[in-house]
Amino acid sequence: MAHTDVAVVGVGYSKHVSKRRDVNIAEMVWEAVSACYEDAGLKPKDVDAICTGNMPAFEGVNIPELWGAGHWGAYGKPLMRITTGGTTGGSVAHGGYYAVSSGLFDTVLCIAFEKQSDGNSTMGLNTVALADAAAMFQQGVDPGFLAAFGGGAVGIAVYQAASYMKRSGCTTEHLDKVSVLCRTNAALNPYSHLKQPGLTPEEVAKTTLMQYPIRFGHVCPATDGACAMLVTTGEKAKKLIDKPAYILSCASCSEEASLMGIAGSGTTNMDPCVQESCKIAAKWAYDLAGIEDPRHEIDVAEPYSPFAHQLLMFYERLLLCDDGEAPAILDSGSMNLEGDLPVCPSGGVISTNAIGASAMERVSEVALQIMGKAGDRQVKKEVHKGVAHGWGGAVNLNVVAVLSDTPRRS
Amino acid sequence: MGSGIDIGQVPKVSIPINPTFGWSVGNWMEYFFDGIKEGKLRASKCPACGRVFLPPRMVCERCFAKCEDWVKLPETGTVQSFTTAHVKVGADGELEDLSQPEIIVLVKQDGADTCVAARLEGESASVGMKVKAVLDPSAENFLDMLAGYRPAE
Amino acid sequence: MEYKKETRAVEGDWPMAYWQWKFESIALIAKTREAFKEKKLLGLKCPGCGLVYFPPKPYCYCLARPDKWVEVEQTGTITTYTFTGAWAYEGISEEEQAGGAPMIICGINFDGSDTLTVCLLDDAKPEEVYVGMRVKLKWPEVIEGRVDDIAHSEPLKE
Amino acid sequence: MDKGVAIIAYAQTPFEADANASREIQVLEVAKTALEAAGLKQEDRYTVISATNDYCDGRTISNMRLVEPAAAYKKNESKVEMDGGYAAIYGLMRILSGDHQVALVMGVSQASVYARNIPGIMMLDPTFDRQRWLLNEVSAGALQARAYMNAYGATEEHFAGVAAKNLDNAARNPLAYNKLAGADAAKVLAARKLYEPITELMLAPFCDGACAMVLASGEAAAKADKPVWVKGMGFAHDSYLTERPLEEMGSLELAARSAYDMAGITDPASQIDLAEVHENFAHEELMAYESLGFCGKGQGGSFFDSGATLLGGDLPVNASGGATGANAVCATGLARIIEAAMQIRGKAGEHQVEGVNTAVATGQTGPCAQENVVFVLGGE
Repeated sequence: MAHTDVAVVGVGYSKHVSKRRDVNIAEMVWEAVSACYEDAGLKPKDVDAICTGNMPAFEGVNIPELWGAGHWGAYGKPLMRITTGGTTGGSVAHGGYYAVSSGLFDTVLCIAFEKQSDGNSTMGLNTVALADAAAMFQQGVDPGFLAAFGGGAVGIAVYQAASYMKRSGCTTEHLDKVSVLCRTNAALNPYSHLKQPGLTPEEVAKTTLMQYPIRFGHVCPATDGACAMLVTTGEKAKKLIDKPAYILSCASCSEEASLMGIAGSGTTNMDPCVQESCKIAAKWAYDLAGIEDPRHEIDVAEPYSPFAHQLLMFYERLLLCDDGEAPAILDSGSMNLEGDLPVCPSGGVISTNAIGASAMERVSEVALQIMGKAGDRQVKKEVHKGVAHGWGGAVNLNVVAVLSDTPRRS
Repeated sequence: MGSGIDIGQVPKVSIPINPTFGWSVGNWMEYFFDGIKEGKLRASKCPACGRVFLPPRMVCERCFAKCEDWVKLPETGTVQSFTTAHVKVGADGELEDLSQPEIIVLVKQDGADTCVAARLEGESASVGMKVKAVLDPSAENFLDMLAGYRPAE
Repeated sequence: MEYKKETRAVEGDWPMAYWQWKFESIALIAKTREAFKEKKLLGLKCPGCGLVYFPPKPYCYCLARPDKWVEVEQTGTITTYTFTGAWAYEGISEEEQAGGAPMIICGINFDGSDTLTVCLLDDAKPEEVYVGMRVKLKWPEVIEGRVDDIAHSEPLKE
Repeated sequence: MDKGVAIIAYAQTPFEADANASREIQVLEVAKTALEAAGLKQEDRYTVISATNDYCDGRTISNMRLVEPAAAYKKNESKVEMDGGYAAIYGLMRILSGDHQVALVMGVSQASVYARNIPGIMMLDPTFDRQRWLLNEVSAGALQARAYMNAYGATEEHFAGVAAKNLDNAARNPLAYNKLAGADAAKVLAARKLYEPITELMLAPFCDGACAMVLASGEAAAKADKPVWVKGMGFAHDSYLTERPLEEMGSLELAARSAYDMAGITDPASQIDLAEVHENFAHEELMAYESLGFCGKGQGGSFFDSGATLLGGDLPVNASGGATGANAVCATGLARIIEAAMQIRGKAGEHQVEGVNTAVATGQTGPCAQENVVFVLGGE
C-alpha cells in the first residue's frame, strides 16, 4: 500500500491573553491562520483541505466554521470539523495527518482555537457534567454535596493529583517546581499567556489553596487564542523549507469516562492517575514511528498539563520513564531547556490554555523545536524527535503524536 | 449476551440552567454599528477583488485580503429572496404560530455584494423589489438599529 | 476607523433548561436505592465479561448489557482520594485554615464490585488516608432510600 | 480511487419521535450489530469515528460518554462534529493512510431531548444574525427555496411532489419515522404553513436515531460478503448563507465533482443507478439533482416531472424516503450512505430498486446546505 509522509511546514499563533474583546471569534482565528500562511510562505490557494476544531460550549456557537471559516480561507474547500474536548487540538492535528497520509490531499491547514472570554468558562466546563448532575439531583443528591464530590472548581484533577502524589512520591514542592519550570519557559515564548520570569517555588507555594493539593499557582489560566498549522506531503515539504518537521505517527486511545457521576466508572480508569490509555496511545504511536526506546530517542516532550502534577504524571505515561520516576527527574534538572529531555519548553498548558487550541499547540511546539524555530525557548540539545500529547474528556481521552526531523517512509 | 434489564420507560431529566455568552463583535462590526448610530450604512470592501460586505467582514473569503477599505452605502437595496413567516422559533425551540404573518427579506443593499436578513414593513414582497432600510439609531438593543426595510416608493 | 480595544458584545444564551437527557441508569439506581432500606448494596453484573458495576450501569465496554443483580459487600478499598478545606495542607495561613469543616472524599471499590463509588471518609485524619486503605460503609440513622444514604464511610478495623 | 476501501457492514436503529432508549443505548445497539455483521469483536483492532453534536446532545464533549457504547473502549477514537457522512470520510482517510485496516463510523442524535430549532440558530453569525432571531434553519431554507424558484422557475407544486414521493417511499421503509403512504402534492401543499413556500410536510423532521457502518481496507474486506466499494468521495465548504447565491448548492457541486473525478464518472445521469440525497427540505432535492449532474442547471423541476426519480424511474432518488423520512441530525447523511449500500447489496427490502450497481449518497451540515459530502459507491 502506498503511503505518504506528512510534514509540518508552517505554524501560526494569535495573541494569547485572557480577554480579546477587540476581535470576534473568526477574526481572532484569522490572526493565527494568516501568521501560519506567512510562516510557510503559502497562500490559501495552495491549501487542499482544512481541518478545524474547538470546544464549542465555551463560545456558545454551534459549528462556528459555518459563519467564520471564510475568514480562514476555507471558501470552496473541503472542511472537516473535529472536536474531542481537551484533546481537540491534538485530534485536529491528527485529522490533518490522516488527510495528507491518506493521499487524498497534499496540503492541509489545521486550525484550533478557543475564545473563552465570549462565554463563562466555568459554565463551559460544567456543561460537561450537567447531564449527570441533573440525574444525581433526581436521585436526591444535594447540589453542594455533588459539587464537593466533583472536586469543586478544579474538578477531578484534585483526585488525580492526590492519587498520583501518593503513588509516585511526588510532593507539593514538586508541584511548585513544575509551575516554575513552565511559567519561566513561558516567559521566553511570545505566544504564551502567563509569563512569570524569575518565579520561585516559594512564591507558588504561597498562592491560595483551591483544594488539596492544588493551589492557584498550579493551575492553567483561561485563555483566548488560536493556533494554525500547515501540513503537507514530505515531497512538497522538502521543496518548501529546509527543515520540515515530519509527523511520524498519531494515535489516540479512549477509556471509559470516570467522572464519578451517575454512571459510575468502570475498570482500568478507576483511579484517574493511572491513565492507561495514555500508555497505550504512546505505545501505538511509538510503534508506528519505529521508536523502540522512547527514553533515549525522544529529545523533547510536550505533555498536556493544565495542572502541575500532570506534567510529571504524563511524562511517565508517555513511557519516558518508569511510573513514579518523574519527580526525581524533575529534580535532576533534565526537564529544563538545557536538560537531557526538555519538557514543555513552550511553557505548557499550565501557562496558556485556549482549551481547543492547547493540544495542537503541543504539536506545533514540538514542530518548531525540530525546525529550530522556537526562538528564545529553543532547547539546547539538538532535536531529532519529539512527542506531543493531549488529554481530555472525563479524564478518559489521550492523543499522542510523534514528530521527527527525518521522514518515516522515504 | 443479555440485552439489559427491562426498565419500562427510560427516565428523562433536565436542569434549569442557561449558560450565558457575550460575543465581542470585533472592530469591523463595531464600526458598522457606530455608523448606524450616525445614520450611515458602512460596508467593508475587499482591496483585491472589490467585493463589498454588508454586514462588514474583516477578511474577504475569496481573496483572503484584509478589507480595510470602507464604503458608505445608500439606504436603498433590492430584495433577493423573501418568505412569509407564519411561525417563529419559540424559546423552547419549537415553531409557534404567529398571530399575524410577517415577511422576512434577504436584501442586497445597493453597492453591496452580500445580503442582510431583516423584516419587511409591508403587505407583500417580490424578488427584485426595491426597498429602503429603516434605521433606528436610538434602539435599545444595538442589533435592532437596522430595524428592517420598507418598500421604496 | 479608530481601532478599539473593547468592542460591543452581543448577549445571548444556551437555553439548556429546554434540554433533557435520557438515563437508563436512573431506573437502575432507583432499584439500588430501594435496597438501601434493607441495608443492601445491589450491583449489576455483566453477562459478557463478568464485571460487577456498583453503582449499576446500563452498558459495558464489552458491548453486552449488565443484567443480573448481585449483592455487593459493604467493605471496600480506597482507590483514590482528596480533601476539601484548606486545613489539610501543611504550612498554610490561618485564613486558609478557617476554610470550613474538613472532608475527606475518597473513591471506594466495594468488595465484590469492579467499579468506584465516591464517599466521604469519616473518623480519619487526612494524613492517615492512603490508596489501598480498607474502609466500610457507614449507614445514616434514618435510611431514606436516597443516593446520599451511602455518602459516608469509615476506616475498617480488621 | 486506486486503493480500495469497502463498506462491509452497517446497522441502523428505527428512527422515532422519542425512542425509549438513551443515545448511549442506541449507539451500543448499532455499534454492536455492525461489528457482529462485519465478523468483528470488541477486542479486535479497529478505529472508531463518531459524529455527534455537543449542542444537540446537551453535553460538552458529546463523545466522552460514548466510549463504551460506541465500542471505542481502548480504541483509537475520534469525533467529527458534522453530519455522519463526515465520519465516513474520516474513517476512509484513516484506512487509506495505511495506519488502520478497519473503521467503525457512526452518527447519533435524539431530537426528543433538545430544543429542536435552537442548535440551528446557534450556528448563525453571533455578531449579527443570531440574536436578531429571524433566521433559523427553516426560515433560511424558505429563503433558499424562493431564490431557487425565482431563478429557475421551479414551483411549490414541484416541492410538494418531491415531498410526497419521499413520504410515500418512507412508507415502505420499516425504519423511517415520517411516512405517509399514498401522499400527494395536494396534501403536502395543504399542510401547516411554516415559512412560505415551506409547509410542514416539506421538511425533514428532527427525530431520534443512530446508525453505524464498518469500513475496511481491500485486504480486510477480502473475506466480507458482498462488500460495497467506495469509488469516490468529496466534500466542500460554502460561504455563510447571506454571502452566497442561495439558488445554487455550490459546495454540493464541488463535492460531487471531486467524487465523480475519483470514481471516473463522466455522465452521472447514465452511469448512476440510484441516489440517496440528504435533503432537509423538498427543494434541496431538486437542487441536488442539478448539483449532482442528473440534469442541467435549473432543470430540477422538469427532471422531477419526468418521473425519473420515482421508485420505478430510471434514477430513483431517496427510495428510503430520504431525510424527509427520518432526520436524526448527525446520523442522516450516514444513513443515506448505508441505504445506498443496502440497495447495491440488494438488501433494501420493500424499497429495493432492481439492478443497482452504482449509487451516490450525500450528507450535509449547516443552514441552506452549507457543507456537503458526496460518496459514490459501487458493487463488485
